[in-house]
Amino acid sequence: MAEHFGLKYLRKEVLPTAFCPGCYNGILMNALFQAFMELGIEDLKRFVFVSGIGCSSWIPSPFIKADSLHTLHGRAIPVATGVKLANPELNVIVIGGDGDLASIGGNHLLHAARRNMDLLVIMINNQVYGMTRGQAAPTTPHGMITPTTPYGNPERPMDVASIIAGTNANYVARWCISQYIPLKNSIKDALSRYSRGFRFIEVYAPCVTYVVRREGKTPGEKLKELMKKCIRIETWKNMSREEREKHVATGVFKAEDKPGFIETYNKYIAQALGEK
Amino acid sequence: MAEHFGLKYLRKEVLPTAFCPGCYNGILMNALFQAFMELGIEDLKRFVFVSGIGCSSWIPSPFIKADSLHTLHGRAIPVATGVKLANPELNVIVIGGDGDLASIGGNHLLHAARRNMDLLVIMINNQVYGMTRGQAAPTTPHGMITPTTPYGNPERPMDVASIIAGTNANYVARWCISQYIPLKNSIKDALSRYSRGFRFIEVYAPCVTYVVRREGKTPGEKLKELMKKCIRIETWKNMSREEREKHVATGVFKAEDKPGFIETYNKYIAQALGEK
Amino acid sequence: MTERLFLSGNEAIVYGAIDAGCRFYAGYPITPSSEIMHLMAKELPRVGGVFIQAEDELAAINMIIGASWAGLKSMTATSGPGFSLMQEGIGYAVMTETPLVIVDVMRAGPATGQATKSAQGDLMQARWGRHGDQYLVVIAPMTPQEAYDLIIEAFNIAEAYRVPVVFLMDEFIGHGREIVVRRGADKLVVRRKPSDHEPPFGSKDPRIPPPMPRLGEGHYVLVTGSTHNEWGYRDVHGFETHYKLVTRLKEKIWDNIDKIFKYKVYGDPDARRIIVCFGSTCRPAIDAAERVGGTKVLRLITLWPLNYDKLAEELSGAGKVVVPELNLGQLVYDVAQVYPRSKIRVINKVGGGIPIYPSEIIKVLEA
Amino acid sequence: MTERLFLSGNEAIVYGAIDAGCRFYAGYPITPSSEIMHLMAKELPRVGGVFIQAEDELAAINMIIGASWAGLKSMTATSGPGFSLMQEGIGYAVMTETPLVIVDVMRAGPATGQATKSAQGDLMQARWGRHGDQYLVVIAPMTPQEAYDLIIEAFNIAEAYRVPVVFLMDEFIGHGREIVVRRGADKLVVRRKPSDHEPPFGSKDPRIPPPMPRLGEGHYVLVTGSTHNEWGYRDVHGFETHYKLVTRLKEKIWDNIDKIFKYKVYGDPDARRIIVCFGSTCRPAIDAAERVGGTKVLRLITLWPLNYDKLAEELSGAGKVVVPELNLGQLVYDVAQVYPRSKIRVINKVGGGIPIYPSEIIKVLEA
Amino acid sequence: MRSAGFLGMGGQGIVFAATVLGETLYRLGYYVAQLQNYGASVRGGAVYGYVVFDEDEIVNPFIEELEVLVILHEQGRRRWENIVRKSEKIIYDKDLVNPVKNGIAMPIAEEADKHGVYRAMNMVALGIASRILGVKGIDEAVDEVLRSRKNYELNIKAYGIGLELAERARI
Amino acid sequence: MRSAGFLGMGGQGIVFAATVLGETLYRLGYYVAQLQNYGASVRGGAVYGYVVFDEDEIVNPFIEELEVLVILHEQGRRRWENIVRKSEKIIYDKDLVNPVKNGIAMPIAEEADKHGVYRAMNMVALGIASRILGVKGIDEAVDEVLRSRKNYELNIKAYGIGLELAERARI
Amino acid sequence: MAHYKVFINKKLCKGCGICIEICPRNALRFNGINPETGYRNPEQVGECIGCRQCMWYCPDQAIVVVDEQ
Amino acid sequence: MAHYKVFINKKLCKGCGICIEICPRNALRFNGINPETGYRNPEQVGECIGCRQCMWYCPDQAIVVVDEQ
Ligand SMILES: Cc1ncc(C[n+]2csc(CCOP(=O)(O)OP(=O)(O)O)c2C)c(N)n1
Ligand SMILES: Cc1ncc(C[n+]2csc(CCOP(=O)(O)OP(=O)(O)O)c2C)c(N)n1
Ligand code: SF4
Ligand code: SF4
Ligand code: SF4
Ligand code: SF4
Repeated sequence: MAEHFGLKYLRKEVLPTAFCPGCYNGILMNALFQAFMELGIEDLKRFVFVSGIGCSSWIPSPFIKADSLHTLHGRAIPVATGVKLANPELNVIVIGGDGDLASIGGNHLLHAARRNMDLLVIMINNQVYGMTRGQAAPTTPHGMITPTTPYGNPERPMDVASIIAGTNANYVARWCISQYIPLKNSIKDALSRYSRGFRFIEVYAPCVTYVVRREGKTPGEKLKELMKKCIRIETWKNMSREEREKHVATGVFKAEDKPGFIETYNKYIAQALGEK
Repeated sequence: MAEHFGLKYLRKEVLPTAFCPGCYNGILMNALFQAFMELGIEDLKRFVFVSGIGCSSWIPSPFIKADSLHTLHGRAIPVATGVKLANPELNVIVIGGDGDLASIGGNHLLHAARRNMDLLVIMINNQVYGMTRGQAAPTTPHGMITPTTPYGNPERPMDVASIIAGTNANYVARWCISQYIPLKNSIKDALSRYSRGFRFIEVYAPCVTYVVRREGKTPGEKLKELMKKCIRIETWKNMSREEREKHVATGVFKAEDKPGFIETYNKYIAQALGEK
Repeated sequence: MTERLFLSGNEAIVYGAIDAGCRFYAGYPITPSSEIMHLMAKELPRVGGVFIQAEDELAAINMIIGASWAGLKSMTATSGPGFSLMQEGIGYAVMTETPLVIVDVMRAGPATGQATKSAQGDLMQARWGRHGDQYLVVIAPMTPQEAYDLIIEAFNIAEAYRVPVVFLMDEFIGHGREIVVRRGADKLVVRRKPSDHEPPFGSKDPRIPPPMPRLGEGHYVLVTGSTHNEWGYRDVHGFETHYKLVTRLKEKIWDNIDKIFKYKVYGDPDARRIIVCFGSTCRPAIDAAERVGGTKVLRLITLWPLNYDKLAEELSGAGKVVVPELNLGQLVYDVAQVYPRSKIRVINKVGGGIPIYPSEIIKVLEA
Repeated sequence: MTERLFLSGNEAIVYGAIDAGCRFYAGYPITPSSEIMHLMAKELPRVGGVFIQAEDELAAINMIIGASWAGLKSMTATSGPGFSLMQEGIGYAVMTETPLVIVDVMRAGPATGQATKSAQGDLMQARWGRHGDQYLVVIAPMTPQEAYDLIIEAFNIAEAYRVPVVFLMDEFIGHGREIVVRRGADKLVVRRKPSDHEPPFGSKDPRIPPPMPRLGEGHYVLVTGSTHNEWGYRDVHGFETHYKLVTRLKEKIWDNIDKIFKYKVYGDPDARRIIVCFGSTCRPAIDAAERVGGTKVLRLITLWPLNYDKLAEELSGAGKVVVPELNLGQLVYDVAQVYPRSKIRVINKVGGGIPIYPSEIIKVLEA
Repeated sequence: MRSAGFLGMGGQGIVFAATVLGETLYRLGYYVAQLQNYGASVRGGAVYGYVVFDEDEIVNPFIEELEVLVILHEQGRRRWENIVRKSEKIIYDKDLVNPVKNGIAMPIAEEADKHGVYRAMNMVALGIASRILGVKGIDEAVDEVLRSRKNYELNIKAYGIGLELAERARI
Repeated sequence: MRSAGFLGMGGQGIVFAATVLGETLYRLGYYVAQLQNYGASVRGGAVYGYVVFDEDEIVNPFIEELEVLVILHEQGRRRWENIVRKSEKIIYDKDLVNPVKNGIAMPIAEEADKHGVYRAMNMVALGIASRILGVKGIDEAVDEVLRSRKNYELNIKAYGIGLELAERARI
Repeated sequence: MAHYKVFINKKLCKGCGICIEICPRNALRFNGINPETGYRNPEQVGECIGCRQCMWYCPDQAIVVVDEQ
Repeated sequence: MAHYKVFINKKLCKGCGICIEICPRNALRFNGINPETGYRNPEQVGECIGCRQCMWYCPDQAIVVVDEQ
């Protein structure tokens, strides 16, 4: 029987994954693996995956067959930074949740982006803290009821991709999990055309257990709903405020190819010490 | 002899301040005090100042005659949040450095802004870590030499005001220390017309000891230079990239008067529990 | 208002805290403490209190510090990883004499370890986890009922001595459900505010904690984590100011040890075979002692400050001392202060959320 | 390559670290450790190493963890407040067996305290500052020369045992300048990489630390702070996996205590009057002992793991034991493990950057 | 002191069954302690939940043998072999659990599936345990507790199936 | 073991004086230890810096009495009274320091100002200390050290004034 | 004309039903409980046009669509 | 016509010179070292037009400009 294209990048002995049935994390994995495949990457020996704590952080660890560092909650980016600086030859990819990367880890995200650190960061925005059972995240919609917002979430969600686009980062995009092809292509771009500096892809993928099912929907129904709800940012920008709130703006927010931190750092050192 | 308008807001017994001769922190103090005076604030009994660690964090503590919490490095905003939530009647003002508020404390700044927490935050961007002797801060210009960037700063500075303007914060402005009147008026606005939600004022004021004097300039010379260098954002936007780099964009980046966190939180609770 | 409820230790803490007057909670979700946060989010607004979910534990601990100064009894709850992140803030609370209650529902560490599995590995950290010379109070319950009763006590100690209190609870107790009588507080310590001439950070008698101003009431209080004199003025140079401050901060706890330190004896009080324990290992120990007889159980409620004299007294003449712990040996360091190391029998077990069973204790008792 | 230099302890650390093969530094400025950072920023690029200023200490400790796995010997330096923030990361390094060196240049705490003033208040924190059952190595130099020599040793221990080593240095030593002979390393421990069939997180003999793969070389290594088996696979349920892991992590240190634990005796080795000390208090102690005679100085170099048997041996038959510390009493807890509490004479002094003078020790010796 | 417990895997509702039993006995006026052991987060893993109860205060709820133990999945059995070995009356699902020495196999999942309450297999188990415990008034109390929770109809139906299974087997 | 030190306030360059003296003696082949005590950050506060040196290794550099002590500011004197009380030869600025028992007042600031090296008052103090110590080759070594630092002209001039002051006072 | 076949890996499938709902041709349907995993598995019941949506959106890498031409 | 006088608080002045440099009329000048503080202090030497720049920009609250009309 034919084998799924993703399996060669996976540790088969630990499958199926530990995610809930229908969890969209697995779809991101498909897109990621298809990007690898289309880029002709045979194995992931020269890739290092770094993640924090949360459901999404389990994607690489232990499932992806590559070196992976499953770090502390919120600290994937500094660990990844250390890895990349110590061996710039490696492809370093961070995968994590919105809680992990934007709440407790928000500062590292901001500063890595500012530094244009040579990393690809994929953030799964599932609107809640999945692993700890559905509490509000910084991405939780205003008014939503969760275990920590029993009367409705008084906070407004964070537009992480926009904020990162406002820094010195090279590449910023947001996609819905329902936009498989553009998501996959975006990952490809972030590994090929834009292969240096800070690259950030936000993946909008509501937690199946603590968002989708609580809304009374099946993962398949929600996926179809998302196909309508997620639109291109250009379209979104021309909408009324009301209409905007009902949609998710997706697309490439920024795509530059400036030298990343490492090149710049080396350049300054070469300038100063080169003469020696 | 007539008394300086600021003295009534100061603890005279601890003057002069501990700042270096010429340190621009003292100019911000004047602007702040003049704003108080013009708002008819007689004393600061109902004000609480919260600061972290750094030279700028010493402004309120112990100099301003008010309740003040001189907290840990980077943690002024959460402490201020606790104060404000516990007693919403108090005016809570955070004063701190760029290192304190945007480097180690960057995450709290981001999230307080996202929550539109009812605080006024004044950040002194002095381009370095003054208190620890001039190391690079996240605001240090690209290429600048400091003790931690002996070969030139490989990072790019963070445009803190712009980033905060990209969140749910109500009021965001940036002024140069050389723009005394607009700075003073902006503080007034942030305490009167815009008195709720998150208000953020960045004050561009290079460290006299570790930036200005290292450039071989006197504090007075630099001040005059800044009067030319700091321009309104509207003007700045119409400049070429090259020209932009030579100037500092100042002005009000955002001014809204949405309900702050506290009102929203209370509204949700009243809605849910009101009927009881 | 006595009510008989069926509650987990985590839930009991919420009701105990509210009955102790807690009106502010800031926290960040973490297993196995999250239920405290969930219930607080629901219950606090009903009693006029305020709840906030912080962006991380650094924010949480610092938010409750702010709220405490603004006049509300405040707490947070977390588990190991979050507790580690809170250490700097706890040290600041010690230095500024900020009453707080910090609940640490212990899970198996180090690092992420096993998030749902009970352990007692944070004992030493609760005492020593932060830099510098700092002293606080550590209390450990043994049942959900005690979670309720002792959290009230924790708030009283925090307020009476102006000190953060760490409430160290095994996951077993946090998640285990039992009958809890919500009996209300016997007494509640009311925060003493200073008169104009009373310094907020000093007192002549170090045993008497200074009164605590409330922000916004014209005290013009200077709160700082730097070395400060009794009025809060910073002195980052002087030996005297520093030494006086830190010794007072220690003495206000240690010189009140008779009032703060609590323990209980179970089994045969005259037995020479003694089990020393705290938290969830106590009940199997008591069970074991009852089953085999001739055994005394010395159960520590207060884990810090620790009255070594009392401990020595209780262990004097002991024939065999057994120290069961859900860790690799921490309480044993206390016992070894007063009883020869070589004669202590330890039971160390941790992982998988498996308790120490009475049979295991009996085996060691009878070995 | 021997060079005779006039260096502060902070500077000596940089040259020692570089001579030990350190090629990665991440840090955040903090008094009184910043000079280490400054010199690293300058020197590392000259030897092909990498320096980065992190956004905070949480980032710093985690960056060096990443760099260590990528194959570089890595370190950071900080002081109390930053050290408190690093605790969670240090626990992760213990759990993942990541070789690191963390320098803590101690200043007077708690909290912000007195940033430029020497102290020894972080001793217990260095050992116990993080949650769960975790064991690492703590070393303290007494002179700038030792800062150089022992930092090399610290890297060797870190690499040999795959463990973070905390280098606990008093500000006096960090800022004090003295002659330092840059003599190079006698031996450098080279990280052992595993063969394909060797697990990276386990070994049959717990005394033998497992080999460490380097990222990017096809080991497909799974590094996790959760409980894991010898191949790095997470097991957040099983008792056996957890217990085996944490006991091995303890035993690889404690069962090698004979190799790791170091101390030195000065003065009269047969004297019954004994001073026990570490760090900057040792030189006044030795001075005092020489002046009055009939005194032995027991000076601990390794502060953790601590060989209590050796300590007991050295103190057996002691008439008077004096423990001088620049804190309110921490080392004394160790001494009390092996020597009656009531007979220990302590000298506790902290604040203002004032050392303990020989005269003060003599007074207690002769009292 | 009496006791009953459940073993299974994540998703089977083991903890819920124990909680309902605990609350039931609490309503009946007993001193009760209910303990559990489950995995974090994402799905799967062995789960264990049990209850001890007595007319007097409970000295120690940490016990190694249960009076009644119902096993719903092999994962649970394997991880808690010690408890299984020492417990008194052991019921296990005939399809989902390998044969247990001295235990009684029952078609728990099968019956649940047959009656369209597969999701509430845990309540079938609870019914079995209830019947074996034979505490006075337990069925009414369980009914009351289940009414206060979601999915009452489903759960009470499954509970009834459990009662019946136990009766049929005459344990 | 010999020693010399400086007391003053932040901004006076006390630590620099001690460092230069330390490095000088190191270049002359002595075992040297140089210690200091200063404030963090922003300005002001008492500052203390001293050097001990010997032909043998230094057992203990933490000492309470100095052979030579030059005091440049009252703040320093007050905070380190213990040291002042016990030291041997004490020189202090006649304007900036209150009279010190057994000390010798000198017009250090005055002379520095007069010669336009007010900023380098610390080097005047160093000159005085050097002369009193009377170590062979010290002036040449100081010169060498100062050449490797900023503001050589200013500093060496001030140093010379110190030498002269000391000689004039014949200490 | 192309003829596509949808293979389901029953070891990996968790029965979430996404494939069934996403298929534009309603080519898949559940087929009883898999006793090994306790999950229901889909099976192909209709014509597949090879759009591969089920394969992309199956979160468990459990689907392969094969062109059997 | 208005007549302004600039007062310098010599206890607070740290001699940074900002006022001297900022004054559009060059009305201020340094005047020797203040023995109490060790700093040089400015004094008014020319006509002041009352723009108050020196007052605003003096970081030490050391200047008061008084309208002596
Ligand atoms: C320091 C610390 N705080 C809290 C936790 C508990 N915790 C584990 S995962 C998580 C949040 C997970 O949310 P997210 O990152 O959004 O990932 P998801 O599970 O939603 O994919 C939290 C709070 C922890 N492990 N460490
Ligand atoms: C946790 C911690 N890390 C580091 C420090 C040391 N520290 C004190 S102030 C400071 C930076 C000050 O810079 P900034 O906030 O920009 O204020 P400035 O002094 O420039 O006004 C640092 C790093 C500290 N006190 N605490
Ligand atoms: S809890 Fe949510 S995010 Fe986590 S595995 Fe389940 S569906 Fe996925
Ligand atoms: S170091 Fe810079 S910021 Fe700090 S007081 Fe001096 S001039 Fe001001
Ligand atoms: S999408 Fe995948 S896991 Fe879900 S039912 Fe279909 S084959 Fe099974
Ligand atoms: S600006 Fe102020 S501090 Fe500066 S010289 Fe003028 S009066 Fe003095």
